[in-house]
Amino acid sequence: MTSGKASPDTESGSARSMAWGPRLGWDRGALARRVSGLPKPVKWALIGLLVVLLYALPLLEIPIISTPDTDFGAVLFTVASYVLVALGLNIVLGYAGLLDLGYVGFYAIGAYTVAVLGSLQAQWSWWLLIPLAVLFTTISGVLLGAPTLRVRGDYLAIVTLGFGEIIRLTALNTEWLGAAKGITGVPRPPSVELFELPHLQWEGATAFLDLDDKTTFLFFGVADQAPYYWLALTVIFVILGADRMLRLSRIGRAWEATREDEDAAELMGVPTFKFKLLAFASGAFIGGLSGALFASRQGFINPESFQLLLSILFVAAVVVGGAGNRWGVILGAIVVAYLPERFRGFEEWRLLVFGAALLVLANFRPQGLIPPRRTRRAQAVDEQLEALEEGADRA
Amino acid sequence: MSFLINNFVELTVTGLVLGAVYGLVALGYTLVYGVLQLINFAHSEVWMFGSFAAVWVTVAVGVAPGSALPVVIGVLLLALLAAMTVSGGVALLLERVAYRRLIRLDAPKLVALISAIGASFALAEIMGLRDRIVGWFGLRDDLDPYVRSARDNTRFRNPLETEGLFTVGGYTVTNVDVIIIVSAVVMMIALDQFIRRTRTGKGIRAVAQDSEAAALMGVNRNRIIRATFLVGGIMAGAAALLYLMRFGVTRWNAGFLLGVKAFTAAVLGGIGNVRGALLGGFVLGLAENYGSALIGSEWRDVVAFLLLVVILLFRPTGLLGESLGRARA
Amino acid sequence: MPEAPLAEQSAPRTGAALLELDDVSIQFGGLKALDGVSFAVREGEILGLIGPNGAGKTTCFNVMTGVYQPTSGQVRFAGEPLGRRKRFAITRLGIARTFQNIRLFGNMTALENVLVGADAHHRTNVIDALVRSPRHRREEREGEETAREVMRFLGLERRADELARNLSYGEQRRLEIARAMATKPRLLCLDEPAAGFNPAEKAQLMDLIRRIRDRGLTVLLIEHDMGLVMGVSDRVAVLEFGRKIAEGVPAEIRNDPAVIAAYLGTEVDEEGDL
Amino acid sequence: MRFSVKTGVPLLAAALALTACGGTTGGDDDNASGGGDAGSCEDIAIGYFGALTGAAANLGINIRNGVQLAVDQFNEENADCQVGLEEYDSAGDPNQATGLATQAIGDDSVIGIVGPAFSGESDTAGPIFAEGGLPTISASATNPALSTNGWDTFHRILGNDDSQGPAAATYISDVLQAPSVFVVDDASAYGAGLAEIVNESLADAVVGEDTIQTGQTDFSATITAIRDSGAEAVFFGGYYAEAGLLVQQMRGAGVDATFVVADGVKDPGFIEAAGDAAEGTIITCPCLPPEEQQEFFTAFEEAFGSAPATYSAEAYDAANVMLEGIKEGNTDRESLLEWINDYSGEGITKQVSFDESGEVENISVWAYKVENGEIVADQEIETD
Repeated sequence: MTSGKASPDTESGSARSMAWGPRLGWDRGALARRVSGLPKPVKWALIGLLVVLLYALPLLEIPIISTPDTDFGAVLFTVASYVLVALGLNIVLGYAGLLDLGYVGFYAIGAYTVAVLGSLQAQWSWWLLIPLAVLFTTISGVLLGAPTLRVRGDYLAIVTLGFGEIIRLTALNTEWLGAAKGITGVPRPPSVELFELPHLQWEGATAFLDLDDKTTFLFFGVADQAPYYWLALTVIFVILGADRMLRLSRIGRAWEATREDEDAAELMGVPTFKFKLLAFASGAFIGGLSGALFASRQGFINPESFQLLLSILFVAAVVVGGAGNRWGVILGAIVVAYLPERFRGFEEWRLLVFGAALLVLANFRPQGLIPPRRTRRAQAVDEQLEALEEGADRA
Repeated sequence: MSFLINNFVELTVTGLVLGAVYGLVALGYTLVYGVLQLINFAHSEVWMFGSFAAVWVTVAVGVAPGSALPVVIGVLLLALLAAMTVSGGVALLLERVAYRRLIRLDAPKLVALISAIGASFALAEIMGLRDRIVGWFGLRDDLDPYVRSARDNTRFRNPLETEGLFTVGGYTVTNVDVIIIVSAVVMMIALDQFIRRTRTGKGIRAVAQDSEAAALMGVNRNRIIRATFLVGGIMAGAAALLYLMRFGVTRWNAGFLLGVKAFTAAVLGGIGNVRGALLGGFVLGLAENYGSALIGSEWRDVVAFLLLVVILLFRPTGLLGESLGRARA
Repeated sequence: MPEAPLAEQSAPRTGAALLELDDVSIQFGGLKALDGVSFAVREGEILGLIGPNGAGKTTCFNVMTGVYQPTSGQVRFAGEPLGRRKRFAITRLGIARTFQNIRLFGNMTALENVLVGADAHHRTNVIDALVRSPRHRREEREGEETAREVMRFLGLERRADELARNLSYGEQRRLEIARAMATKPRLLCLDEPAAGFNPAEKAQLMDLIRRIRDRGLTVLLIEHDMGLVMGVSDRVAVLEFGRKIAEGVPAEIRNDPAVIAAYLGTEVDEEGDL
Repeated sequence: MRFSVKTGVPLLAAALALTACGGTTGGDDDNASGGGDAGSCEDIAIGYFGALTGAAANLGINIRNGVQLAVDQFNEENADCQVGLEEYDSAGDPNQATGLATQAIGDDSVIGIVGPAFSGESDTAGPIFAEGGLPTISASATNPALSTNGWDTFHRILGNDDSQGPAAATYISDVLQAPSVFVVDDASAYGAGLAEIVNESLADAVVGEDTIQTGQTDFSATITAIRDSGAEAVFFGGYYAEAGLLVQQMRGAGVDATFVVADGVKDPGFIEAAGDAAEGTIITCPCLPPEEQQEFFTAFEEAFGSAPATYSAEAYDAANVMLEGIKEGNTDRESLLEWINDYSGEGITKQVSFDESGEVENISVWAYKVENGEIVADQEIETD
């Protein structure tokens, strides 16, 4: 820990750190911290490269990470939608500390809004449906949260679990919502066909351009999954930015304080109920968005896509990755969504292996794959203090 | 509505039978929650293993229906013993593999939940793949009656034939109905007394109330935790046999839904409250039956969950409150 | 260096009543925790609230901060009844408190803990935060200035980026005070701030409490340690079994027969002034 | 993370450099097989698409085994033309089906698919197969709406619910002559659709209906309703798992109405779950009785150690339609699709030929009966 590293001139030390602007809520991934030592242009170039690489993944089809038994673009989209869900659930579970076992309910409401109003009962435009889906899920989050958030922690788990099941069963048993047959012809995002991008093909470690296998940018068709992935990835970046903004504000602090000690937070002037509701609504917002994207990629939804098991997988993604750390939950979502697709070779053993993996991860990485800043922050503080001391010495 | 009234007795009795099973499984959730404040997600698998133990015993003994009464009772007791042993054993295994390390590390509750979810998946899949697993050891054919159609329903060869005993309100109450309800109540009373009077039971209450203080008073917390899992497992084993007597069939993934319902029952009654578990089970069983009768079976789970939400809103700690630690147990 | 514990206290500053308890009773089941308690905390003073264990001191705090609703009677702050105001609303009104058993947000940094307090009067909403609106930036800047200033006042500035739970015991006590002060209260309620302190630390604490008062805050102090209470308080109120049995300047209280009776036989703290 | 950045960059750079020099030729080389010389059997496979894992694995495995048997027999007989079998395990999940279907159309060696097994996954995979021009023959998806989507690659080799439902209704009214029928469904697309048709066909004879959920194990409220209605026959639209429990609990509760179910229950698992309670159950199925397919029956049992179960025979037929086409030299998707559309031949389950929409013509629905723990043929049901 950092004891004994006090700077000699505290006045100027603190003044300086104020001048450096908000460094509150240190929340950078391990990678970013290593990168942060580099000069700024290099850093931006690296980040830019990483972003480009992420977008190019479905075209690159890199042998080791690409899925041999199923379409890589489709897997990437699934992973992306899990990442989105995990980011949303992280606000509820990681920041505000509310165990929501019915998160799939929001996912379902988002998907059903798009499907019912876009195909089954009306043919509204996709551009209208997405905001509507998000609006409906946010409202449903508030409606669910308002009565139930007064219920104590563990009870919330079972109440939300019930909510998720009620949503699914209602869809399953209501003719107007398509019942078990589901809904076909869900509107896809409008296409803007600009240009074609070829995929790579690999033989060993060398790559070739495969001119017969092209993705049209930006054509949201039936078979080519890459554009959907790009769309989801873009949404993820937007949500990541928003998540960061909220996290570094009064709102993020209020969530965290509420999770740490609700009574103390309330007595320090935090309207905890309001903030819990806000967390619930924000989580619902993102869950609904993810569901809406899922439905418009899929073109077809039925109640089976929204099983209780999915809620549990979502929670597993957040906790395995490290609840409270956005990079952690992203990694968790990748683990939960990608590994089973990558290792289809296990066939019927997949779930057994997955269960055992959860067990092992929980027991040997209880703080998550990328723990929420706590442990890492101590290091960061050390470095900061050193920097401050140097600065103070020079002054 | 008239349908509900006309068949009130039948719906009530069958609801109570279902509720008794929920209640016995709910005990496992409630005990572990009372002591550790953890949702033991894998408890449903404890029950499922017990149900298979009971099935296998009847397969091994191979008793035909309609045997003499002493034989029937003997086989049922044997099945009960097997189910309790296996369920208790799996519960202890679970404590060892999924919980002990995390409890020692004082890890967040959520992590223990994930650990239990992982254990639950693994246990269910092990049962669902048992034909493959015994295949590794070349025992596939030798064990065929036990591992056949591993991913399908497995029938319990019930040595006891269902017989009507007496008729009330147009419904003939069967021997199975009576056995299940009476056993559940008797076991609940026994458990209640166990927790109130025995040394271990008092230890469970002490740890539930204040685990640090209990440790200072010389209670071995780890031993008490193991005892809690064991007792919950034994109850689940009993529930497994009763379930089979009524519903006749088990399968590798049957635990999941039952577990969700039993956990709901535990919360309904007041989690951590032993009597509340049985009451919650009965209320849930009845609500499901009445609800189905009123608006159709497809809405029964919706009815069950709505009931839960409503009860929690008006009684935030369940019907009887949470009180494993308190003297009322 | 701090003054000696029993130095002359400054003369009572008799400002207007800031917080008034008017015949407040509160009942839990059959137990009357408070029974017709009335007293007032005057603007700018340090009022010590003492009494044997179970006398109802913390219950008193809880009534003032909205944790409990009084069964009968009224609590007024700056002349205004608290009524059924929520706890956070009372904090915003200007009452802040610390806790007998420290309740910091252990996994947040010291600075963030104090910022949560400073946020009590902030209005930044989701939109503000998302678009980094001028209000958001102003409030963040002001909040950090307030927080850093308060922490400097309490000697915590070097620990700002440390996790709260990693601070020493004494630092945690001070951080609680800092967090409460950041809510810009008019009345600061300290619930046994000296618990677990050695005499030197207690002396520092007395000095600190006076300095807090000198910043213009009114201080209500619950404390077991007689020496500290008598040494720092302008006035003292004494509770026993939920009833107020005495109120006055320390010298009066020290000689009050009822107070002596109440404390007779009970072990008075090591300073043993009575 | 750090590792992937450090090594990833040069790798990527190398890849781009390679593309720059060798791009076009590489592309040509690799896609030579796409055109396909008719008659060559090299690198050709048919696919099985459906669940092999998950809750619906059983039905899927039945189908896969049927296909497997057909392929194995074909390869044995045609040493010079070895056809592969690709498995696409969707776990019956429409979400997973999307990626698998896309993968399938991207794999040029796969020229035909037996599947998708279920109606739900067909809804997501169907348009993808249509886009890829990859012909499919489902051996089990019976939702009538599937053939109306305009996917020209879609075929199914069994009667849909529109043909089976009325047959079941006919059996109940004409053969059983039950004056009162209680209709139960399992809220699945298959079961609910079937029950609805039976409901409409029987009209006045229906004295009550109820919906259960798949995975449910306690049917007491439903059974109370059945007893209360006094129905003489119970029709259940759903799969064998729930059917076994339902009939067992019905008999346990003393309800002895005739239990009528459809092809989703024609599985040994039904008998296994229901035991003696299964006796007398009527199962309708648009499939010929096993006596008429004895050769297939023994071969299947030899290969997999168990009797063919639901849809195994249909899958076998579907695979054989494609394999015959391949033998005739239709070794690309386009010509195989044409072959299937024009096909007319004798399968083991029926006279196989497809109409415009891909539905099989000449559907015969048979009634089977459970006797002494065996599912035996009862009679052919004449409709219209």
